Amino acid sequence: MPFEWVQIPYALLTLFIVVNYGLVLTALIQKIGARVGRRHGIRIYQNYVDLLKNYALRTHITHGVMFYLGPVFRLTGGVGLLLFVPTIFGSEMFSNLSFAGDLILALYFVFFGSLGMALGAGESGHPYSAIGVTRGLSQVTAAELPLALAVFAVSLQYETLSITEIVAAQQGGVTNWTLFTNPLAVAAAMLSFLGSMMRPPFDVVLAPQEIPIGPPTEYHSAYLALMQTNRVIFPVAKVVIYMNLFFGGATGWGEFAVKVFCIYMVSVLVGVVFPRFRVEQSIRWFLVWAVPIGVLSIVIA
Amino acid sequence: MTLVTLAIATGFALVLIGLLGALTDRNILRMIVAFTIANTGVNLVLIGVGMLPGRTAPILDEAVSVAQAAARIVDPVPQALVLTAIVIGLGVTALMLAYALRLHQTRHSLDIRTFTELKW
Amino acid sequence: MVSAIFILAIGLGAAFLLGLLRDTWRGLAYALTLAALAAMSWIAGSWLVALAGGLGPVEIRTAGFAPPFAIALRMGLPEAALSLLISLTGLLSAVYMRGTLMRLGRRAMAVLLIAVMALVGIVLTRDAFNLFVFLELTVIATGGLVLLSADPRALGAGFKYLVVAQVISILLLVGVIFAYHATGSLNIDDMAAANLVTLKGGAIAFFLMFVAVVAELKPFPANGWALDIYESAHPAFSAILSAALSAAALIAADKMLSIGGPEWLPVASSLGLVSFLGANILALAQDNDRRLLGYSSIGQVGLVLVVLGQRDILGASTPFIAGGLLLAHAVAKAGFYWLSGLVQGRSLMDWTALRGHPVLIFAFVTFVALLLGLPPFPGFYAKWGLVHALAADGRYLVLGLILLGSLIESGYLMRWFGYIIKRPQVDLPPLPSLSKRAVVLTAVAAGWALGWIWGEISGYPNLLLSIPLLFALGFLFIEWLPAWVKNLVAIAGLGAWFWYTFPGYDPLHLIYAAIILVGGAVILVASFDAKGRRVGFYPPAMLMYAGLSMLILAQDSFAFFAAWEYLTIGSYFLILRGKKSEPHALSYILFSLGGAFAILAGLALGAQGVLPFDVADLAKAPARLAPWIFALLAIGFMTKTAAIGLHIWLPGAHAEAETDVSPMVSGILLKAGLFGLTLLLMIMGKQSLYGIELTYVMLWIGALSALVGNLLAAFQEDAKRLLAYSSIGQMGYALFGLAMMNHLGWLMALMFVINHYIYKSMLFLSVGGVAKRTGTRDMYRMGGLITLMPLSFIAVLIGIIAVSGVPPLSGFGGRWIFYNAIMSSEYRLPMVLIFLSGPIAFLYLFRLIHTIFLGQLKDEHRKLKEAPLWLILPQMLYVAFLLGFAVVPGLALRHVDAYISEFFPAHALIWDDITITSTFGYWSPISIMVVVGCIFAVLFLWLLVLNHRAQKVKQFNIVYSAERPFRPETTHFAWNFFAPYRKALGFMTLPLVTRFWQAQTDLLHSTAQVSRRFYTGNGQTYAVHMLAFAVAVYLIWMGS
Amino acid sequence: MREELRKRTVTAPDGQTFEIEPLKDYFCEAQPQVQRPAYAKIVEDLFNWARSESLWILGFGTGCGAIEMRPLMTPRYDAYRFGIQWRPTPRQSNLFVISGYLSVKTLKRVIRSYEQMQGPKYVVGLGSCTINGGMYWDSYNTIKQLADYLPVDVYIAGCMPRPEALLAGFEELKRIIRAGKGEGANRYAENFEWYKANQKRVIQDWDMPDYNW
Repeated sequence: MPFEWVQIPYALLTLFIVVNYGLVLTALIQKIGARVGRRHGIRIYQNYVDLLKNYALRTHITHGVMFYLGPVFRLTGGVGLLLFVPTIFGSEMFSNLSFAGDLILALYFVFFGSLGMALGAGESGHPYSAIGVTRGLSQVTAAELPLALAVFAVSLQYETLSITEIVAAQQGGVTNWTLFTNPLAVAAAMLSFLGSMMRPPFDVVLAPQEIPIGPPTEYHSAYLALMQTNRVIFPVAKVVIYMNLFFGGATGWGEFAVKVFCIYMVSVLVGVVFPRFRVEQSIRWFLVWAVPIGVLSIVIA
Repeated sequence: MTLVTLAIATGFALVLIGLLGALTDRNILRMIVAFTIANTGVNLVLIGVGMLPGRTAPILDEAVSVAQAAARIVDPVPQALVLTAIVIGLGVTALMLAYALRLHQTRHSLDIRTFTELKW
Repeated sequence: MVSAIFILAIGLGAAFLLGLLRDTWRGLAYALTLAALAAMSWIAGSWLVALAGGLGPVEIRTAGFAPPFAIALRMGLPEAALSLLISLTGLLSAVYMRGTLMRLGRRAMAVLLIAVMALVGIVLTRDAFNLFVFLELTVIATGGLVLLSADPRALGAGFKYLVVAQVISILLLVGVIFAYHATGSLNIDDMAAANLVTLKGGAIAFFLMFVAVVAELKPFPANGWALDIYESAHPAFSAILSAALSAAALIAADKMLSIGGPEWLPVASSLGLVSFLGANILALAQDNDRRLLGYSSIGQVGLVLVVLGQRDILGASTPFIAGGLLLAHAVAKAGFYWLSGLVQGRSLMDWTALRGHPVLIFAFVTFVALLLGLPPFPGFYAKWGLVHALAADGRYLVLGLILLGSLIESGYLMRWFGYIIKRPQVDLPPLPSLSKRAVVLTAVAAGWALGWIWGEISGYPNLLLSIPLLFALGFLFIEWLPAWVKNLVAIAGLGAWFWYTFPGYDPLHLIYAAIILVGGAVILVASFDAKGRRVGFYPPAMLMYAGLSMLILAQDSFAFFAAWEYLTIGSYFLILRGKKSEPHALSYILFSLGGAFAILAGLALGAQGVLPFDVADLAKAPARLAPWIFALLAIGFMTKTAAIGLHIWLPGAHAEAETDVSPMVSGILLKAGLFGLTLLLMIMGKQSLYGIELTYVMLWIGALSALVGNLLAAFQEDAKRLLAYSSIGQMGYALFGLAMMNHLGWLMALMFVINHYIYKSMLFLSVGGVAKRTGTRDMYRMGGLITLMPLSFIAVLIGIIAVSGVPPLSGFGGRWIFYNAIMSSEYRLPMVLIFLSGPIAFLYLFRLIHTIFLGQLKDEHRKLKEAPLWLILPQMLYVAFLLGFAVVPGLALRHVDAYISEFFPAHALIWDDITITSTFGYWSPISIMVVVGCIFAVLFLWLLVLNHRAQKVKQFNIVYSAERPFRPETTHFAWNFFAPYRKALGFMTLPLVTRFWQAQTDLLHSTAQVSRRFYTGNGQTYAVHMLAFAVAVYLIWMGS
Repeated sequence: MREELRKRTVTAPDGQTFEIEPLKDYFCEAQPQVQRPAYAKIVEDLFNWARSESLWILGFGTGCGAIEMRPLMTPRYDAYRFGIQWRPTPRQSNLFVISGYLSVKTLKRVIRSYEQMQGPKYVVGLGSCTINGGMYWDSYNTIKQLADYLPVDVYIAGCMPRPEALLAGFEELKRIIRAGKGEGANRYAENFEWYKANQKRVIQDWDMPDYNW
């Protein structure tokens, strides 16, 4: 796919849509969570207000260069992840910058933001930040494994690593979705999905009691605002990958919104019912329950 | 039993006695004596092996002329060997005795078990 | 030409003449002794020259009669060589013992002359009884010479020796007479011609003679008496005993075997093997230097006996092989004993006195190399020939035991060397005597000369004459120059060699050549940081580079293996230079030599006796053997890449090495193993053993290495150990890629080769620089160094991004190729481990950068400076290269890609202008870089606009639950960084492999400790051993 | 002063020795600056609205009144509806609720936490104790008037004030912020000496920098 300049405004448009969708979506999800606790929860536009407030803070501190750059890394990771993946199937406009690389690029770019963020948090010198990072990294090693296996199974199934081609192969009816053609891989991937969404039972990284919210403990104002922006983009970008790989992708923004919401809801539904795991428990959980399914999926594929 | 067999058997008996003595007696001097006994036994065996019954010693003199030598004398080689062996045995025995003397001078003991500071 | 009998006559005559001199004319007596010995040497030498020039062996008939009527002597090539060896050893020992001889007077000199004469007599005589006489003369002379020692314990030892000698002489004499009785001749050749062993009573007669002569070899275990002498005698006499007497006894044994015929060869082999193994094992438990050397002598003699016993397959090459081993042993052992006379203490640790005397250390190294059969010494050629003959004939057990014994031998010798270099130095300097040193150096010169001679007559290109080796050896002569001059020479040499050999490389070899030579030169830039002369650094370093550069040029198996040995030895000395590296260097050299032996065995199996053997001909190995060859070679190479199970040497060796050595041994040396594996897989392809595909096994090994290496790295507190463990993981990846046996797997492995060189060299340099400044390698003692050492931080940052494979740096390319590669692989299960180990890399990488550079700065580090310029400079080069390689990986890779297509045509990549396309996916490095760069820049500017006035705060200005930190140490979260991870997966880091190898060495050591009790020190017990040995040989013989 | 805050001599790895003064070397000594509204009025109004609708309370219960905060999170009162959330770190909070009596010992921690919050930031005094000491008016270790030590924006009277009262107080605070009068951080900076003098008068063991960044 050759590069044309017009792709840049298109990509920015995708970004704009996803940011807004994500802001509303996360608020909605929080409201749903509140409803489970019989509360009303935050207002649907609360995320906008918080973001604006954080951008509007008047004083800031910095602990050093990496501290300063951490949120930049973080958001670059989110935006990049979003833009390296085609959002809408069959749309030249919303295939974004996927000419730069395939599925593997997307999977590895996930770590870009985490790494930068971890470094920034590290330079703050706050022990809680480092503890949070070690917990996150520890958990992710086990949580990513089923996803890697599932992705391998799926790319073996479709004999391609190109996301567009994987989505193309799932067109023509719900039964063509990977969900139905390769349920084991999807099962493994969805278990992994739970681990990567920072929701219970896998959110010990942010455990407010022990280590006040972990890595971002020292972040505030615009730093925090950048990270909040990432908080709304990143899960959506991640869900987009799941959607493309396993749930037939999206051919329009409507389908996109619905599918992303539904997939996102999986982690919410699990999260509101289950209590939190400790790190070693979650590692064992992934290795014992999720990985075998993934292994089965690649053996069968 | 011929004389030869007897000589050889006696020789081996002496060797065994000598070795037994050398290996069981703790006294260095008695060990040396035992070895001379064994050496004597070996020499006897040597002689016995070279012995041809009814023949005379391999010395060419009036009694045995050069012409008759091949028929009259026993095999001269073992005899020569015995002579050499005796000389060498003497040398070794002398050396061992010298050692025994020095050992006794330095350690005031002739018990072989006392000289075990070098081991392992 | 002077008749050879004059050697004997001169010795005997001079001894008599000495008796006529006045006791006070000691100077004259000494001069006479030296003159006699010199004359004997000269005669032997002139014979040697003549015989080597093509003259046939000469029979000397004493008294003018042919045997059996008179004693016959023979002067052939082996006899001449050994006579020369014996008389020269005598001469040099006489020089060495000048003080002792002058003190004791002419009698001692006469005894020395008699001893040498008798030994030459043993060599020359062809008469069984004459042999007995010379042996007895040797015994008597030995009995006398033992008393030269100042050690009072020698007295007891001498007596024990005499006791046993009596037993031997009884056996021999009885044997001789019955042999004579059976054959009617005392001549050895006549006995052989008469087929003694087939005659009535002849077999038992031969048995007695054989046992007696073999007993003179001091075979294990009937040798307690000999060891006591070795331990207590004057070192110069021990030198004679070990070098000359062993040589004489061996040739006597050879004569016996010529009588015994092929039936007795297996017996000789078994006795030799038992001696070789047993003595070497027992040597492990020794702490007295001379006793250890004695054990080693016994082992070496056993080895030569094995060679004699293998005469049926060695045929005409027997003298070359046996001679190589024997002469190497004799020169080395004589040298060692002479050296031991310079050392004042008797424990192995007392040899630390040699430290600070580079010439003596060099002598020690030469002797060790001679003994171990390292190139370019004769033992190397000999072992090469021996192993090939054994392998060609299917004598695998003998082969295996010999290699095992050699490994054990290298174990205690290398351990000893480690003590000398690293243990606290004793306060007993070596004796200053010039003449003694001159004698030692003569032995050194003789060793190198033998190396040259054996190279000349080996039929191979002389190893000593290869340019890289000479270049490396040349550094020995410029050791007095300052380090920076030598460094310049070294860099220039590497560059010039690359320039010179450049046209000959194909793309694959070019990658390795560039890493070794250009990469090596870049790392050497860091060596400019060293001050002073840095004695002992450049010769081994350049030896390693010489080995590496010869390895990639090697065509035939001999050159390949010799190069492999060079790089192993060079790197060993290099690693040993580290402060606390002694145990690690030892385990490194042991694993490496073990691996090298596996390679040797594999090559020998492949060659099937056809020499010289082109490595590429391994492809034609017979199907029956091919998988075994493959397995042996693979194990050998995997030892170098530290695959799991064989990895325990690596962490210590790499971590304890010096700052600029770590990148050399990690970034470059590990590639030797990969190069070997690449060649192996390229030549031999897939092999199956018992239905199991070996490449599949390697796939699992690679995956396990990746997993365990990464996991262990995450749990290290020591920064350099962390990097070392990470190397194990990285090499696991590369092994995995190669073992996939498809196009992209190989491309990935080669990309790893490049990448690993760059980032591991860079990380080792930056971590080394930090360690240099902070004075520790424990990461939890560091922290917050980012502002003080920004350049080091940048290097580490770029390094960890590259290692982890996060876009946009070049590590991602490796991951991308990896995913494409596994898509076309038939195997899936091992991938699970690789998938798991990938993210674990993040654990140790984050730990590395966080605990060193981020977090809390410590009190004592507040005034640290950036790492030295010379360490930073290469790092910045690497950073630039990594960025460049990330944008245009095609520059290096597309040629390799095309080259690999020759072997694996399927799934080649398509290199469009900016996009790289595979069968499955695509990847555009430039686009990624640009996109990521733009997004990052925009967001950074946005943040700058908003937060440009941020207040810079200090390190304790953190929210701390309304309290504040007390000390940086208690605030820096670093120690036991991944505690929960240890809880979850710590069971996978149990040191099972270490325990396994520990158990092996413990077993050997306890065997040695238990069996040495067998030598009670009682002379009678030793005599009983002797008799029991005779009975055992009898039983072996009956059994065989 | 505590042991670890005193000057100490350390030896660097290269052998050189130097002195460390923890209060200077480990803590930023900069003084707080007055930060005036910098943008056009309409923008500032928008910002003020956002600030008022996004009150992030520091989760630091300083006295018994903290018990009255918890019901705010429950379905019965659900303060989240009004844009009120709790944050565990002062860096991200902009509202400090001093919940009831404030002992001198706690005051020290309160000051530190307050100064670590980023402006604009607000203080709400909860309960009578923060107004005049309440039942602890003659206690030896409890402060009497919170406003002497921190710039209080709103007091909520009562002992204890019920959650409804709290909500009402927050609404009042919102009104103040929207009106552009929630400038407590600037008042603190302007009258920094006065506040510090008051604080140091009651805190005998003052062992921290004047301003805790």
